Amino acid sequence: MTNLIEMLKISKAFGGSVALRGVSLTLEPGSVHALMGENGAGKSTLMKILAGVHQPDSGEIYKNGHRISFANPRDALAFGISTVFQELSLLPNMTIAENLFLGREPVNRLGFVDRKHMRLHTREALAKLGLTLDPNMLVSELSIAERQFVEIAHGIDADASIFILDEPTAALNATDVEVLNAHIRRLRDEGKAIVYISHRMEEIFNVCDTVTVLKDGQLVGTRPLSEMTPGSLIAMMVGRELEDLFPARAGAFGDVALEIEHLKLEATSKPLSISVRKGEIVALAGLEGQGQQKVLRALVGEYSPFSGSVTIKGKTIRLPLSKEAGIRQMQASSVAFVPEDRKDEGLFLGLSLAHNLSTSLHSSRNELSRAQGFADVIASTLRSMNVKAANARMPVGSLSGGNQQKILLGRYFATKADLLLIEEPTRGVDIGAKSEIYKLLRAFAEGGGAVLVLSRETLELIGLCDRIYVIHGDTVVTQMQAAEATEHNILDAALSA
Amino acid sequence: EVKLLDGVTTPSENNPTVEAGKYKKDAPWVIGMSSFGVNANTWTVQVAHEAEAAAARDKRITKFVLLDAGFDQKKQVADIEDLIAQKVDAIIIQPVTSTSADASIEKAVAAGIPVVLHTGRIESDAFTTEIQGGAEHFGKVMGDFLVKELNGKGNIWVLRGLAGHPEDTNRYNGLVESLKGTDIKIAAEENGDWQYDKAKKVCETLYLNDPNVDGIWSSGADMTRACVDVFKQFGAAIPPISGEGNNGFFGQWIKDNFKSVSSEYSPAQGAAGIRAAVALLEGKELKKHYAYNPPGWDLEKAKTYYREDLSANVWWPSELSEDQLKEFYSKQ
Amino acid sequence: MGRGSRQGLWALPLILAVLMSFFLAFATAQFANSGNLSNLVAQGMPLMITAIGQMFVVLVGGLDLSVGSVVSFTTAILALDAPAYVVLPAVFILAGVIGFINGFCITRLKVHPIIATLSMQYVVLGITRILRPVSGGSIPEFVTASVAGSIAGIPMPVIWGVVTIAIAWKLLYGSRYGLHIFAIGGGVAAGSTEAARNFGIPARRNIMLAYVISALFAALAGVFLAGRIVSGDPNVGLLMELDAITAVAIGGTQLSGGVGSLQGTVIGVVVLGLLSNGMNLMNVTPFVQTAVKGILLMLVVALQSRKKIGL
Amino acid sequence: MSAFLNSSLTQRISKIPPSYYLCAILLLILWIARPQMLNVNVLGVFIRQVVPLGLLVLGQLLVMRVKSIDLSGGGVILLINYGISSGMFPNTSLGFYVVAALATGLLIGLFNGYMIAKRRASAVIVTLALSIVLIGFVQYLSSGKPPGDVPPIFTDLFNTRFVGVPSPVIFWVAMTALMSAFLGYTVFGKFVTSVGENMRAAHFSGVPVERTVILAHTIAGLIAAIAALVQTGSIAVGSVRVGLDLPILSVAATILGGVVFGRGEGGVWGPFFGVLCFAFLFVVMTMFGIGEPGKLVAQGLIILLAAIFYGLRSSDTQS
Ligand SMILES: Nc1ncnc2c1ncn2[C@@H]1O[C@H](COP(=O)(O)OP(=O)(O)OP(=O)(O)O)[C@@H](O)[C@H]1O
Ligand SMILES: Nc1ncnc2c1ncn2[C@@H]1O[C@H](COP(=O)(O)OP(=O)(O)OP(=O)(O)O)[C@@H](O)[C@H]1O
Ligand SMILES: [Mg+2]
Ligand SMILES: [Mg+2]
Repeated sequence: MTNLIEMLKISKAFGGSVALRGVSLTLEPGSVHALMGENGAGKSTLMKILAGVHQPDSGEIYKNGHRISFANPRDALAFGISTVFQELSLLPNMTIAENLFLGREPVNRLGFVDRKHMRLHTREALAKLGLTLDPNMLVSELSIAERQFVEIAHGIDADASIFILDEPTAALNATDVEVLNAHIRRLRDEGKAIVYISHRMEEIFNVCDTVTVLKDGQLVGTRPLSEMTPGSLIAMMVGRELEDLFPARAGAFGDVALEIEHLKLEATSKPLSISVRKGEIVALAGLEGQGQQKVLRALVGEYSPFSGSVTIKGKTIRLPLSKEAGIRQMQASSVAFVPEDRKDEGLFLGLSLAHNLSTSLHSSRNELSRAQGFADVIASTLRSMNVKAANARMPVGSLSGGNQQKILLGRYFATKADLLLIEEPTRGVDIGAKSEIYKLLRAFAEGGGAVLVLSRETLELIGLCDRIYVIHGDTVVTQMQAAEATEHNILDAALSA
Repeated sequence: EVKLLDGVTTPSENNPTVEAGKYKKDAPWVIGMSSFGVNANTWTVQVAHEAEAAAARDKRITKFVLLDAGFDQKKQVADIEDLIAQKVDAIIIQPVTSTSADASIEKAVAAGIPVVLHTGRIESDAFTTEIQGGAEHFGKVMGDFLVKELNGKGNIWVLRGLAGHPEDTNRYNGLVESLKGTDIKIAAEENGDWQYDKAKKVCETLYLNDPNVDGIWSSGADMTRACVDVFKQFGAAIPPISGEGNNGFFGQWIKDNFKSVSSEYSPAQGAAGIRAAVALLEGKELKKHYAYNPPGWDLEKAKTYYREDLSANVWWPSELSEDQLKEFYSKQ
Repeated sequence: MGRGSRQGLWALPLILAVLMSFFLAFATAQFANSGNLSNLVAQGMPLMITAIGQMFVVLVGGLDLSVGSVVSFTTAILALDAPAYVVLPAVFILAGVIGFINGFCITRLKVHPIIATLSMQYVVLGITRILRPVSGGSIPEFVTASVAGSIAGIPMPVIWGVVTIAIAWKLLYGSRYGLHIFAIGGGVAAGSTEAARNFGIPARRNIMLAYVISALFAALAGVFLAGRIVSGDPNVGLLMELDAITAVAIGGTQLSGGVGSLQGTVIGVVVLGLLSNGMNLMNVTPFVQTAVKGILLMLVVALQSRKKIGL
Repeated sequence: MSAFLNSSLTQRISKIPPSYYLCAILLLILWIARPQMLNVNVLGVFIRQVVPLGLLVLGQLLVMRVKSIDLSGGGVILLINYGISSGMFPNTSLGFYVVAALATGLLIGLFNGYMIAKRRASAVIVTLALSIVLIGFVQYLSSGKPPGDVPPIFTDLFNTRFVGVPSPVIFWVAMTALMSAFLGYTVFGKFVTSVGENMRAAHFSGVPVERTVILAHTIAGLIAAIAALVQTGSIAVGSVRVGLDLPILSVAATILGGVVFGRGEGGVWGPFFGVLCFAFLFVVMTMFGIGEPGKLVAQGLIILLAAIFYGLRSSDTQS
């Protein structure tokens, strides 16, 4: 059997920081190759080199023994390498169909873009992924999960022999992941080579054949997955066995910290009520787009519900809140909101870690007051979050995806809020860091804080939380103690509603 | 014989007659005027006021339409076309450039509307009659003054107006004319855009670069004031410098008593244009070309016009009534 | 909906243009007569052509401040003492070169569009003033004839307008290039040129082409203007770039890139044209015309409330 | 580690905005060609010429850092100049003029900010339109009463010197230092940086985005009013027209100084030197007797070359 692609002794440094040191990787047709490693291990960098985004400092890439190199993504694509990048990169002002065909639009004899063909094909491609979106919708109007799907559709729709999927499932829930896995298997069966990057252990074991582990930019090893167990894989990545992913739950809770009453998300939806007590971590679970996010965002004015009220530490506020002032109003009552979309809503990619970490501290103060350095807060956050970064002056955009997520969380932890509203606490975070974030959240609750969290990873919700509300059709259909919840009964509740 | 303005003469050569009665029309009349730029500077504002005042004085003119091209050729073409569309009885034009309005002037005349031109020549002769203060003459009056003061030799600075403006080029040509055959050299030549601030910048730079200068040819009053201020600021003697008929400059001239001449270029040309249009509509005989080449003013003449109680921005000579002068220009 | 929301807010200026037309038709006797209407087309044409070119650059998130100078430059070249078959191709070649240099400096040498095109504005204006210090010269017969008169009862300026719009329409909506223009602009507005390049779009080449298109359209406007003023003039295009940008923005095109439309740009030009023609016909004194223009502009943008804060 | 330090040093050097070395080169040319000119007295006079522009730039860079732009400076200057020179307010003191001018600037800036931040109108068009309205307003007023003389106190103040340096220059430097400190040491400065980088993210971290944009524009309006007072002092006479190119020049100087929409690598001093470049460029070209067309060509090429040099250097050190 010929090796489709060989990457030999690839090294790459950014400025002074080395991202890859002599990493080799062999991709075979008809197989799914998992690439694993902690945040900042160099997975994305390695794949960006294969995709023509970066040029290696040293090392070579061969296809069937012939040396190849790409000056830019277009060359790589033309060569048959299609990539779903980790950071969502669709163009917001273009429709789904246009995004799908960008760079390879069909034209008719007169040079006109064949929109009809694009539309039909797009509808098909989306249908294969189980989606019924209108191909003429602008991407800016899609939810983040829908965007991720379009991104995937774009990647796997290409006429390519090598597919790179860099954390494609970070914004997807379990059922969606299964749809994607079916596709990956189909591509594999067609003889394509697939690189699959994910921090979710179960996915790796579900679809992949081989795994390569990177650590600190160096190759740890490549093994067939049939020889591995989750435990041994984690040990290979982290260098030790991870005993407990989730910390122990709390026993007793304090007063009610957050009380949502008679919240009608839409004029026609059934009112819902939710309460969170001090010391408690409460989750909103459910299928994609059923209203969980609207509940959370209604609390900060980002979504305008039809009616309702919220009581925070005894103070009642009528909803909807103003979009402009909602966040600040909540901040003033020591409530922090962590948005899910770290690239667009979360981080200042071009600014330093220090700036990113300290913005919320600054924003609670008067404009004309003196700006503080917050050096100690920044240092302790970097330490407690275990951020892999050379120093606090480097731009956040140059961090790996997972480390970016840590910075985002760190910003809101630093505000000393006592109620956290979190969307996706561990999106794209490696398993070691996940465990640390869970511990931080639990410690926060134990210190008297309350947490309302939203996640697409059902296992995470079960393990992390105390209580779970299942949301369907813009209302709460049931609530359960996390200790008694299973993936099955949550899904059951969500579906049978 | 129609009297248009003091100092206006009729050149004898190549000067056809506009036959009597050709454009005769019964009153009331609507007269249109296309200005190259009403708000270009205080002089152009005054031209507009002089024209409006003259039109208001004649009760047979029921409507006077003043349009402003704002130094934009395209807009002037459009303005003239709009006036034709409104079927005005006569059009007065201050052309933005010597060619840009030609086509639309031809259109107006073809539509039977007489066209009076002033404060700017054009290359075509499609218009009906024109009153032109020779810009060359204006520049030459200033040039001759310098030649006389310097006894035909020395170094001068030249402060020009707006680059690319025909008025600037023609005034400059007048200077070149008077320098012919003398030993006067142009040591520096800069555009001050007829503006106080730009001219001041230029003069400061020139002075600091090389303060030795025997005379200054300045093509506008605000520039003269700026340059004189620069010399005063550096405590230097003010060399002979040319100026024009502006109240602010006159005040400075009288107070500091330096050597200067004032070229005359009356804003009342605005009124003269109205009088020419009226004469045509009355059916009087006019000449095609009227020249406005008055001699320069000396300090004594300036003193007779200078008005302490009025602001710097009145231009002399003016036909505005005492009331209007007070209304527009009274100090504080 | 689909493409609708990428086209910017052009419905409001359209309504405004219609209202203004009705108002003028009733309030003044001359507005609706054919003479005035064809004047209106001819008066607005140079601005329309330049604004359409400018729109391409704005859509990729740039700005072209050099178009006014290119217009003047074109009239100066046309007024050189040379036959039409020499000067006519020459103006387009030279404009192409100017656009190329703009685009090259911006995409390859990483110069900010405002700096690159402002510098170009100075350079081209300087060269124009050397070529033709004051207005004058004569324009080839062919050019003057092409803007005057009519063919089969259709006035020449109308034909110019239709042809220009058709070319722009084909470029923007009838080709891959047009789609890429929007894609690149969308990326730039969202913060990176790389976004479109990651899709394999030759972003920098396409941006460069937008500047070439802008310059070529400016040259076309210059040819039209030269035919109308029948001479070369170093100042004829002065400040035209600001009018062009204003027209583009009134038409709902966002200056941050990626959102806008051809019809919007044309409507923007119509609004500006109706404004100055209307005020002339209504005999609004020149001392308040400027203020009225400003207030109306302000009204248009105030009512076009967008999602984004900024340019 | 040392490699890292080295690279961060080269990176920092490559980020020096073009205005710094363009300024250095121009001074070098002056020093070679006219060494006698390089003294405080002479340079002070040259620098004083660009003080109004320099002040305007302080406001411009502020709004550009929140991804906006202010083209209304021309109108503000004209209106204030008219208000002072037309004699509309007889028998008033300097203090009255200053307060009235500042209030005017403040209101205009506030209006710009409101339209841009709250109404989400296009900044280019709003500020341009406002400038046109203001210019139109002055033209309307001047049809009833053309502008006249500026009270002599303005010119007198403008011409004062302090230890040999013209006071307007000292004032400008002080204002620049103040702005630099304001942006560097206050929470507002942090807000400006955040808003410029990513408005959504700023909003989600609790930065009052709209208020920041409004405040930036208000300050810019205030500064434009100050620029207007200085400009009025420098021309001593009323005017009905002011260069529309002043706001565009202020944008150019700001970019030359390393500040682009949303990013502020050049800080406040980069644009400061950008303005100095314009001053020295004019002096050098006048010195060499370059005519108006040549000046335009040279000015364009020099600015372009400086920007190209900068662009190439900073892209070398990337990736
Ligand atoms: N453009 C860049 N400039 C500077 N440093 C970079 C850049 N891109 C990546 N790095 C650095 O290279 C290292 C590897 O990053 P990479 O994105 O490959 O990690 P990763 O394995 O994909 O991590 P994650 O799982 O968090 O996505 C990190 O330390 C990161 O900071
Ligand atoms: N991220 C990058 N940073 C710097 N240079 C890059 C980058 N990506 C690609 N390049 C270089 O830029 C060149 C052109 O890139 P690209 O093809 O994306 O631009 P383009 O507009 O298509 O230009 P062309 O007309 O050359 O195709 C390539 O040769 C490549 O080496
Ligand atoms: Mg990664
Ligand atoms: Mg390429």
